[in-house]
Amino acid sequence: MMTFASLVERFYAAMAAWGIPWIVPTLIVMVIVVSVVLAYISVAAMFMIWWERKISAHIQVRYGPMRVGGWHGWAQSIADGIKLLLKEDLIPAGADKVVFVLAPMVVFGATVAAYVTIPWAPGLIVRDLNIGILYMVSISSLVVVGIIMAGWSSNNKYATLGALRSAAQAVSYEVPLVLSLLGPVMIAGTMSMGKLVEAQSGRWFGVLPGWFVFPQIVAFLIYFTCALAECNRLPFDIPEAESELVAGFHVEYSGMRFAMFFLAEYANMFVVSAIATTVFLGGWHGPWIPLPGLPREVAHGLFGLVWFQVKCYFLIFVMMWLRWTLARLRVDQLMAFAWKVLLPISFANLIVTGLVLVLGKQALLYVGGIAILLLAAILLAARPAARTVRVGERT
Amino acid sequence: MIPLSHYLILGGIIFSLGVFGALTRRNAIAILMSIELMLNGVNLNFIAFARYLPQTMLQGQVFAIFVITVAAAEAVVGLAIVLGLYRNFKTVNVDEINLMKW
Amino acid sequence: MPKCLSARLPWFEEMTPEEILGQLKQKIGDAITQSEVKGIEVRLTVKPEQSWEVCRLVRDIGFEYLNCISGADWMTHLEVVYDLSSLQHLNKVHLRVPVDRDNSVVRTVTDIWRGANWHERECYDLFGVRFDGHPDLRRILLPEDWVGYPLRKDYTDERLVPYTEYGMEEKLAKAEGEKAAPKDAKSLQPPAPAKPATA
Amino acid sequence: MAADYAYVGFFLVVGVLFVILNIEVLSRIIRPHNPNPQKLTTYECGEEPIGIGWIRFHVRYYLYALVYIVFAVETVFLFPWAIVFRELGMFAFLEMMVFIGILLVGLAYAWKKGALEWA
Amino acid sequence: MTLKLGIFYFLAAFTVWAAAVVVLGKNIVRAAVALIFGFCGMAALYVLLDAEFLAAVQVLIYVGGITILLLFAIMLTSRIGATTARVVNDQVILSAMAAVGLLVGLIYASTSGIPAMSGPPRLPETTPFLGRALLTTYALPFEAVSVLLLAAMVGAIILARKE
Amino acid sequence: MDRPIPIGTTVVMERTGETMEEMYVNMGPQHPSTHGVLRLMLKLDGEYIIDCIPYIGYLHRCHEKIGENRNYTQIIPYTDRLDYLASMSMNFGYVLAVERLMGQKIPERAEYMRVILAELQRIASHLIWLGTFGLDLGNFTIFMYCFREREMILDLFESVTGQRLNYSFYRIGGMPMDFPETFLTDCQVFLTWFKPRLPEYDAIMTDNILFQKRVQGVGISPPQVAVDYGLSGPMLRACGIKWDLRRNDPYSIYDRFEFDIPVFDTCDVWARYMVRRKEMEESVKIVEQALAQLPPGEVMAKMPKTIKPPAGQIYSRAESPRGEIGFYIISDGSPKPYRYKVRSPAYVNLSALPEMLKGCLVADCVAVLGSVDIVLGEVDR
Repeated sequence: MMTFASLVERFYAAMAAWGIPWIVPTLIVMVIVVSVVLAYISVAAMFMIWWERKISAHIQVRYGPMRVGGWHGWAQSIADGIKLLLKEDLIPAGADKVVFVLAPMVVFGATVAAYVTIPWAPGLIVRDLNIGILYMVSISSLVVVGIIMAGWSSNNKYATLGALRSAAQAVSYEVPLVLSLLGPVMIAGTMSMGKLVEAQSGRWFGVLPGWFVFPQIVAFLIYFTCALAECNRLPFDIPEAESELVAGFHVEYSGMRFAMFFLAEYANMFVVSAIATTVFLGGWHGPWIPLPGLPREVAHGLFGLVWFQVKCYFLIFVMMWLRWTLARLRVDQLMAFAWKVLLPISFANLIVTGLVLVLGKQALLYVGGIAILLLAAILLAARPAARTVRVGERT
Repeated sequence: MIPLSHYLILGGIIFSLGVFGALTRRNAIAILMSIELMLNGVNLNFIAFARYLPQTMLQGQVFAIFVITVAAAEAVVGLAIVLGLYRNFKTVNVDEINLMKW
Repeated sequence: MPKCLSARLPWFEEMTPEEILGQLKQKIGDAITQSEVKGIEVRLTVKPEQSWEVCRLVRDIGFEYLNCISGADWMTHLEVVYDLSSLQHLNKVHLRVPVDRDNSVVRTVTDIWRGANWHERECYDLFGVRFDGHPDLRRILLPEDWVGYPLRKDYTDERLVPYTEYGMEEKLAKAEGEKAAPKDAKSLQPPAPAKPATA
Repeated sequence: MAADYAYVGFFLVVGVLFVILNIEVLSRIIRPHNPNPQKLTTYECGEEPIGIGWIRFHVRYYLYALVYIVFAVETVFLFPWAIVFRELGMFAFLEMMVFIGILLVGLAYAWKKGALEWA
Repeated sequence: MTLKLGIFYFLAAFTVWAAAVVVLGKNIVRAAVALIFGFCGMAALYVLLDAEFLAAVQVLIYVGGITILLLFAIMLTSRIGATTARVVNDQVILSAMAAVGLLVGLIYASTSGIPAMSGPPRLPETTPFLGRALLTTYALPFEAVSVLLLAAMVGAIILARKE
Repeated sequence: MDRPIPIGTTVVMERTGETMEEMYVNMGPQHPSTHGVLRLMLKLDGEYIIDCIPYIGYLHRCHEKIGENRNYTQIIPYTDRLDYLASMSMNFGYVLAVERLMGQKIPERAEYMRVILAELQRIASHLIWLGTFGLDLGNFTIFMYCFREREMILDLFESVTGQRLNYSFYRIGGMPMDFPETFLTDCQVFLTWFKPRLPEYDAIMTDNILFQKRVQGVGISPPQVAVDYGLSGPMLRACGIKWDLRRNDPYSIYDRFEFDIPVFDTCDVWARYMVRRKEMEESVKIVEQALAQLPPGEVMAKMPKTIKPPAGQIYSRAESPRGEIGFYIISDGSPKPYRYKVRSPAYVNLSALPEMLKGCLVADCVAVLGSVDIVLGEVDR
């Protein structure tokens, strides 16, 4: 047994053998874990920033950063970080200073705390909380509070408008988000992230991987849409729409304070992708082969780690892709979409899932899922949609 | 094990603070906030009892859920009333609103 | 939504500029002090007191499109010039309203064309013509605290640098230099600009 | 159980400490600090701000939050239900359907009353 | 168990401090922000009492919902820029006496009226248990809650959208 | 017109009193989407715009005063700076005015050159408009796409004029020099590249449902209002009024080409978008025809050394990408104009902005402002 957990156990045992009180090794382990996670967040966020710039550039037939650090400007984010570190920090004279200073802490702290229960690989999870999913959802509502604090304390109209928009948007998309997560929870019968992943180990009809995305395709689409909104990504980035509100809630933040918001935003993107991966895309499941010279568990763990990252970054890539392809929605359309489209569909999904589960015919899940998908598509298409005048049509 | 009385006293302190706030604050929204504090103090007691009296089958927690629900409903309606008051009186300071006085 | 504007506007028969002028003279002849037809354009000079009536009449006989309101300073008097045209035919009306320099007031035409608003503000801003009845007569291009009306010919400003013809400065410097200190003149001269290449 | 949450608290604290370390310690040492009144004015597109930024807002924001709370409370009941409804069978399912149904009436009401409209 | 006790004292102090700011704070928005921290402290206390589900619910409903609603209402009604001279009414002394009297009574009751109890070292996972309880024993209140929520929503919409 | 225009929020305010306190927000001059240094003072009720007051003049450069102190040829470079995104069209309008004042005819080849350059300029100007419009609506990618094609047009212009932005290439009486030898093939290459790009823009903008939702029924200016304000160019044609000076008041040699005047009648941002989008196709058609017909010969008429138009006055108009660019010139027979006035399309179009914005959301503000297609150099002059 060479898994991560066993290593920790051994460490505890060794420390106990040395006669050191239990608190010391516990603290040491905690510090190590949190350092690793923080380092991961920082590096991943910086990577994502660079990656997004490269993706956007290549979508837009240009190269993006090419200078700093040699190969494709890989050090661009680091240079940006240093620049932000060196920037003067200004707090507007009219601002509520205490709340202004607290806001980035709330946002970043909540984001970091969300990493506690991300299942990276089999057995590799900081703490598998028994209310995992609910914990993730509730901790992310703290981020919204931080954003409101930032926007309000700036004493700036754009920031206040941005904060209000952000709050209204977050509360609107929270409900369908939670409802869409309920489907998999119902199938798996647990809220723990680790157990959710384990519940997806089987195979549907012996062919498809046992991921919940297949029976819960509707829920997955709803979740992903809502996740975009929760992260304030385009097309739902109205809280910080730069062409309307300049930068929204963080208009007055400069230097390192802004950098913290920026970092938290990207870290948050990873969190929502990790939730989607865990709940819908089978987490660390994926084909793996035992590596020669390595114990089975370790090989499985390594593959799991890689699979999890691959799925997460694929979702992040999709988010970036959407951002650089779509236009921004307007605030009223955004709200109408959440309440009048997503919410009814997610309720329908919930009810169908529950009915099928109670009847005990799992295969029907597919039928139900596809039926809802079709129904939603028909309803969407039949809505008194905007007249689409095609190019070439003359009036 | 932390003695049960610790939790009860803490709940009592928060409840009393809430009472004080509800009685003294002029702003109606602040009064609502104080009432939320009171409900929280009560919830703490419920949950503490649920923890220390397992033979009650977690009744305390079930009650706490209902209390939270009621608190949410109270906040929703209470704030709507405050908005209505504000619309009519242009203030949310309760001692300036003397509709029922004569 | 009307597909074509003609649904709203009185249909304007294709008329020659002469006929238009004749019609105008017939209806409001006493306001017109001077008239001329040049090509497709009817050029009128109108008494300032009756400019609004003429404008409305011209609008009503089909010139619904206000191209431009400009001012001009003729030293003896100011002039407000209305250029009007139609979206249905090619005829144009060129309306000139002479106004007094010192007490330049014209009745606004914003109630005839809402688009006149900014044109009149600009005219006020640069020429100081006041438009009676204008809803929002403020300076538009210049700062609110600007003094004077820059496009009047007698406008002076100590910041205004008099323009000299190309090469004039060198010529002057040369002339001065030859007179005063012929030796230093060359060092003072800026390097001669390269001649632009011509095709 | 509670020991698991020690990690949560620790992560929260460390997250906050990380922010403090970056902003108040690391950056403070190396960044310049020479504010002046011009710099410290609130940004309003290069003009003097008109009034304060803390302005009153529209009731429609409030209506969204209101409907949200009702549905958030509902999810509180949905999570325990989702975990156990299979062992309790059809009865629990129907029970929750009644619960959801009543709330959907509320949603329909809000929809009809225009609480979900922006205008 | 001193560590746990220490954490409890820390959380208790934090929560009481936040509650005091809520009650005594001059700036209403700061009071609301303090309320957020108070709710979070309360959630941590729930965790200490092995009620993780309720802690998460506390954060989700109170922090994510009710305080946002409160902040909206504050922004709708208050002139935050204008500093109000007085935040309390004329009955401060009386109310303080009442509150202190209540507190003394409550402390007396909690210390003397209740026998010393100690629960099991660890509660089982509470969520499924709560689910079972809600759907069987408490089925009627559970359904009543939906009616309550419906009534609250309808009433609030009517009140807020008076046109 | 699907979304009902919210009935005057001011009415609601009167009813509910102080609850909805309006707030004033400055948009601009330092704002990412005011396309320069325009300042809009928005009076908001929540997110709805009750009123909007534009403040202009931040870029005022005394264009007309300077014009009175320059001789006729010297004014040409100044006209470049009017609409710096369509310098060719500005040059064109100006030299046209002076030539009309003088009664001057210019050589055939020069006429064709003028049309080719002006239409390419129209494409370039619409491209930059399309890009920034996408940017306003949160779509960055279209911006880069449009700039790629615009760069190619600028390369063409550079090969002809040596300049990339302010060409000063038109002369009174013709053109200063002929096209370089490679121009015709380069231009053909560009056109063959450009034509398939338009469907690409459609894929990312026109056919995108999010984009359609953002622009349809927003910023409505009914035809009556449009004529009342004297809107021109695509703004007018988006109101269902088929009015294009190239066709309705033909100048230069526009009557020799086959092209359509795109007209849409929804009067909203969408219609303005579609008009400009279609106009690019029509401009391509014109350029193709002109290239095919291009006659050989001189490019400059015999002109006196000093240009002294006879005393008189003229209001001459031409169709710039933004609408009717008018030049009002009073000549007293001297080498300098006695009075020189520019009627710029963006100035007039912008004056209708408050009318279009009333009752819109803040987010619509940028869409509507974008659809007006202002260039501050021209507005402020």
